Amino acid sequence: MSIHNDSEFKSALDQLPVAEQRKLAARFAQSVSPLCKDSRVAAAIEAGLQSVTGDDKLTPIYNAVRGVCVESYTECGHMADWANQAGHFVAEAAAACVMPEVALHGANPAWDAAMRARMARTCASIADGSGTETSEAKNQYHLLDEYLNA
Amino acid sequence: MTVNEILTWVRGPAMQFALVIFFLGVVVRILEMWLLGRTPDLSLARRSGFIPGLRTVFHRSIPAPGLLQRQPLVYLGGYTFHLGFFISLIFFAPHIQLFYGVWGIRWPGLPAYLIDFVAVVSIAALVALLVHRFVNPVRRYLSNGGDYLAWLVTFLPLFTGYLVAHESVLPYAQMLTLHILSVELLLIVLPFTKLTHSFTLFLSRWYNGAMAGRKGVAS
Amino acid sequence: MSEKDTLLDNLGRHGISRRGFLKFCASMASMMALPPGAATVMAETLGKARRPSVIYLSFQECTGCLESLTRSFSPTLESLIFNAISLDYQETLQAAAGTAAEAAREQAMKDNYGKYLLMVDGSIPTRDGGVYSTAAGKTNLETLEDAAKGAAAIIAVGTCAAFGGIPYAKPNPTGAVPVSDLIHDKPIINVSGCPPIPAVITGVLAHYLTFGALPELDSNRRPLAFYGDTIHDRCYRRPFYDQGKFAKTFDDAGARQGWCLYELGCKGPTTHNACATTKWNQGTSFPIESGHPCLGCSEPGFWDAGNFYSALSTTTAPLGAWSGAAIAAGAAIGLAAGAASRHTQKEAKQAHHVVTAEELKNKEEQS
Amino acid sequence: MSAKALEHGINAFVEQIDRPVASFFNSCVHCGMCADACLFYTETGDPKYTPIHKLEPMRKVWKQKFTFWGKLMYKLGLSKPVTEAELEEWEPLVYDSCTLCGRCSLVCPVGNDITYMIRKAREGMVAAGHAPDGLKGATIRAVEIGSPMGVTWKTVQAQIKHTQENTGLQIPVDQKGADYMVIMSSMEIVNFPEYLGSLARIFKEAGISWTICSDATEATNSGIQIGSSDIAAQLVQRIVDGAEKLGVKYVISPECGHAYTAIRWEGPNLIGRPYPFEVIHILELLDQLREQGRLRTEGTETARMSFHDPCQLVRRGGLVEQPRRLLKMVASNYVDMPDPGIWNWCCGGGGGVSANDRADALQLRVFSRKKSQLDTARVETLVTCCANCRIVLEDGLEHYQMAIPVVGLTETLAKHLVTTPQETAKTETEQGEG
Repeated sequence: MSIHNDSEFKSALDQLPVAEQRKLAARFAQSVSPLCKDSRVAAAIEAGLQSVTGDDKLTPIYNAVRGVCVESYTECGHMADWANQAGHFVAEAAAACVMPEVALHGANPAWDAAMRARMARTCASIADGSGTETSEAKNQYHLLDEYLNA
Repeated sequence: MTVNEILTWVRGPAMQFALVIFFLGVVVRILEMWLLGRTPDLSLARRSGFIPGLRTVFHRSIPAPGLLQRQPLVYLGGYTFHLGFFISLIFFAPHIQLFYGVWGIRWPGLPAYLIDFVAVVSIAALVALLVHRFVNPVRRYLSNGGDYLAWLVTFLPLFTGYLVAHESVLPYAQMLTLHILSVELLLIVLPFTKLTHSFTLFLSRWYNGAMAGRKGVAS
Repeated sequence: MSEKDTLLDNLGRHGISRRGFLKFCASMASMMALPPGAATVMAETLGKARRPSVIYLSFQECTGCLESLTRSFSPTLESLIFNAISLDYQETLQAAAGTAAEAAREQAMKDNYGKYLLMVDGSIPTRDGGVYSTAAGKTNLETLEDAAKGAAAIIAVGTCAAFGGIPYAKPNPTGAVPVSDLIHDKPIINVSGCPPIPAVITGVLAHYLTFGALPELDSNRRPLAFYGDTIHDRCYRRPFYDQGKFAKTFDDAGARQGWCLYELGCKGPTTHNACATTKWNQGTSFPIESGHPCLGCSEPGFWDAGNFYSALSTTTAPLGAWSGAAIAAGAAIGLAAGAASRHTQKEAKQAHHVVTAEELKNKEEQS
Repeated sequence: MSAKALEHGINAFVEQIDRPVASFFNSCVHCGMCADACLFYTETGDPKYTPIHKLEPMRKVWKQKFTFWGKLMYKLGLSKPVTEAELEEWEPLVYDSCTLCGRCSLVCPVGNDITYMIRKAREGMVAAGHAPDGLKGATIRAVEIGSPMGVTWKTVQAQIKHTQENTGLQIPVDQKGADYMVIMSSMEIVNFPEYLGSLARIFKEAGISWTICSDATEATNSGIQIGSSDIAAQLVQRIVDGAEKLGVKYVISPECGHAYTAIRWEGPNLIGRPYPFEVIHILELLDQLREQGRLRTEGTETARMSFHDPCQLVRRGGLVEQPRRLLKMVASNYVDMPDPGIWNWCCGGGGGVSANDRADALQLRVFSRKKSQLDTARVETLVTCCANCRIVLEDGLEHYQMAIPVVGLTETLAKHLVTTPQETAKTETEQGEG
C-alpha cells in the first residue's frame, strides 16, 4: 500500500488507534524538530516516540510544550520572525503528540502534527528566503508508508 | 422688605430672571452643541439607524444585564429620585396650579399624603446616592464640584418642598420663599452643569442607538 | 360724659354691669394671650382709666377702616371702648369743621403734649412735597410730623397706614408711604388689614390703657396676639388642604362642600391675621367661611402680590413674553457661538497635522 | 515631546469633536456605570480605568473650545489648557487599558458611545506623539512593508504554495472579474495559514468565484488602532485600489476584528467616498452559503464548545447571529458562556493592546474575566473568529494554566466540510443558484 495524496493520507491515519496516531505524530514532528531548539519540545516528541500513555504522565509534558507554543506565537502587530515561527509550529506539532486523552475529543494527533509540521517547513523556507519547494507532505506520506509496512 | 414682599419678588421677578437664564442657557447650549455638526457616515448601512435610535432612547432606561446586581443602589436610587422628582413636580396640586397659570391647562393631582410619601422616598434616595458617591471608589474618583452642586440643586427643591408642606422648620411663607428660590437656583444652574443631561440624554441615546443600529446591533 | 368719669361709670350708663365688663376683660386677655390674672388687672385698671386723648388723622384712605371700627356692629363693648376715649380730632366723626376743627386739634395736642395717642388712617404721599393730599392747607406730611411730635405712641390703623396699602401699590403715583417710613422716634403699632378687625383696635387700646405700654409686636410691628398665626393655621378648612381636596371653581362640587380655596388663590397660608378666630360681624363669619379666598389684606404689599384668584404657587409676573425673549436671545447667542465653533473647527482642519510613518519612526527612536 | 506636538494633539482633539461627542459629554452624569462594564476596572478595581475618565483630556478641550461656560473660564484663565504631562498620564489609559471593545457604550444609562470617543481621542494622542511604541512599530511596518507583522507578497506566495500543496486546490491570484476578493490579516499568514486552505476548500464546494489581489492582501489596519485617520486611510486605499483594479463585487473581510471595523465601517469615511464594491465578512458569507445550502458539513465536534464573540465583529460589527448559527452546524455540544453575544467580555487584547508590549501584564491580569466565563460554562474547546482574540486567548489560557484548545470558526467548519467530486458539486451549485 502506498499513499499519494492527503485524502488517502488522512483516511489511513484515521484508521489507526490513537496510540499509533501519537507515535506517527511524533515521527512527523521529529522530521521537523531541527527547526526548534527548545528542550520541552524535544521531550514531548520523545514521549510520543516512546508511546507514553496515561493522562497523568501526558499532562505535564503537554503543559510544558503548550507553554512553548504560546510563548512562540507572533503576537498581533509584532514583527514576524519566520525562523521563530517555524519553531512555533514544531512545538504545535509536538503538542499534538502528547495531547491528553481528556482534551482529544476525537482529534487525530497524527493529522494535526502533520499539518503543523508542514507549516513549520513553510515558515523555515520563508525564513531562509527560498520560500519555494517544500516536500514535507511527501516526506510524511513516506513516513506513513514506512510505518504501515513495517 | 418683609417676608411676603420677598415671596412676591421670588414668585415674580426672580422667577422671570431664573426662567430667562434657563431658556437662554438651554437654547445656547443646544445650539452650540447642534451646530458642531457631524459628517455623514458613508459606509453602507445594514439598515436605517433611525428606528434603532428611537428604540435606544427608551430601551436605555432598562439596566444592562447584570448591572442591576452590581450597582443596585445607583439604579434603584436613580429611578426613585428621578420618578419621585417628576411625580411631585407634575402631580402636586399647587404645582399644577402653577402650570395652569402659565399654560392654561391642568390635570388631576395626587393626594397630598401620596406626594408627601413620594417626596420622602425621593429625598432618602438622593441622600443614599450622595453617601454612595462618597463611599464608592469609582464615583468618588469621578466626582467633582459640579456633581455635588448638581446634587444640591436637585435635592433642595424636594427638601424645601417637603418642609413647605409641613411647616415644621419655618412658617409657610418663609419656606415657600426658600422653596421657590431653590427651584430658581435649579433653573439657573441647570444649563451650565451636568444637569444638561435632562435634554441632551435623548440625543445621546439616539446617536448611540442609531450608530449601533445601522451596523445591525440593538444597543 | 365728663372727663372725670371712669370707663366703668360710662359703661354703667349704657347698662353694662361690672360683671359683663369683667367678662369682656377676660375674653380680651385670652384673645391677646395674656398671662393668667391679667384679666383682673385689666378690669381694675381699665375700669378706673381716665379718658385718654386720642387724635385720629385721616390721610390717603377710603374711610373703610373707620367704617369697620364704628359701624360694623353696635352697641357693643368694643364700640364703647371708643366712647371711653377722648377722640379730640376725627375729621369724619367730629361735628366741628374748618378752622374750628383745626383749632380743637391744636388745642388737644397742646393740652396733652407727650401723652396723647395718635391714630393714623391712610398712607402719606411724599412725592412733589406731598401735595397730593392736603387738609386745611397743610400737607399730610406736615400734619403727621406735627402731630407725631407730641404723641406718646402711634397706632397705624389699616394696611394703608401700616404698609402703604392701595396708594402704595405700583406704580404709586403719589409716592405714598406708610407711617413707619416717616416717623422713627415714636413707638408705632401697625393694626393692618383692609379693613382691620375692630376687636384688634379695641384690644390694643385696652392693652395700652391697662399697661401703659404697647403689646408685644411681630417683625411688622403688628400685635403678635392677633397676628401671630396665619389664617391658614387657624382655618376650619385646613383639613381639606391637608387631604389635598381643593375647590377648583367657585361653584363646583368642591366649593359647595367647603373644600380648601388654595387653588382659587387663597392667601391664608401667608397671611397673618385673626380673621379665622375672631371673625367678622360679631363673630358671624369671615371671607373663607363665605366661600371666598383670603386676599392677604393684612400683609405688606398685598396689592402687588399677584392675582387675587391665582394660587400662591403660581407666579406673580407674566413669564411668556420673558421666556420668548430669552429663547430669542438664546438663539442669537447660540447661533453666534455655533458660528464661532464652526470657525474653530475650520481652523483646526486647516491646521491639521498629518501623522506619517516617518514621524512615528522619529518619535519611536526618541522615546 | 515638543510643544509643537502638543499643539498638534490638541488641534486633533478639536478636529474630532462633533455633535455626538458634545452631546455625550453634556450627558455624562458621572454615575460610574461604565466602570462596571469595563473589564479593566472589574478585574483590577482601580477607578482610573473608568471608561469615561479615559476621555478627560478630550473633554477638557471640548469644554474650553466649544462650551459657553468653558470658553468663559478659559478666557479668564480659570481653566488651564491640556498639558504634556496630562497626555503622558493618559496615554496608558487610552491605549493600554482600552480595547475599544464597546461594552461601556452599551451600558451607559444616558447613551454615551464612549468607545466612539476613545477612538477619536487616539487621534489627538498620536498627533501629540503619545502612542505606545509597539503600536508605532506596527504602524510603521504596515505603511512601509504593507503589514504590521512584516508579511510581504513573497511570504504570502509561500503560504499560497503551501496551501495549494496541502489542499490540491488552485488559489486564484489577481483574477480580474472575480466576484469576491479575499484579504487576510497578517496573523492568518503567520500563525493560522489553515485559514486560507479552509477558504479554498469551502469556496470550491460552494462554487464561489474568488481571488487574492497581489497588491492588497493585508486586511488589518494599524492606523485605526493607533488612531491616525491619515494612515488608516492610506491602508484602506490599498484595498480599495486592489478591489477596483480587479473589479470585484465583494471584498471578504477575514477572521479579524478590527480589520472589519476598518474596512467595513470606517473605510468609506476615511477615503471620503463610498465603495464601488461591498465588504462582507467571511462569516456573513458563510452564513449566506449555509442558508443557500452551499455550505454543507458532516459530523460534529463532541467537545463542550463555546464561542468567544470578538468585540469588533459582534458588538461593534453587527455579526450577532451568524457565528452561532454556523458553529452549531458542527458543534453537538454547544454551550454559551455567561454574557454571550453583544454582551461578551473582550479577550483583553483588542484595539491594539496586544501589539503594545507595555500592556502585557495588564492584559493577562484582566483575562481573569474570561477565565471565570470559561469556568462557569465548563468550556472544553473555545471557538472564535478573530486571529488576535485567538492568540490573546491562548496566551491567557496558558497564563492561567487552563488546557482549553482555541480554534478558528472557519477552519472548524472546513474540517467538517462535505467534499463532493467536482462534477456533482457543480450541478448542485447550479441547482442551488436556480
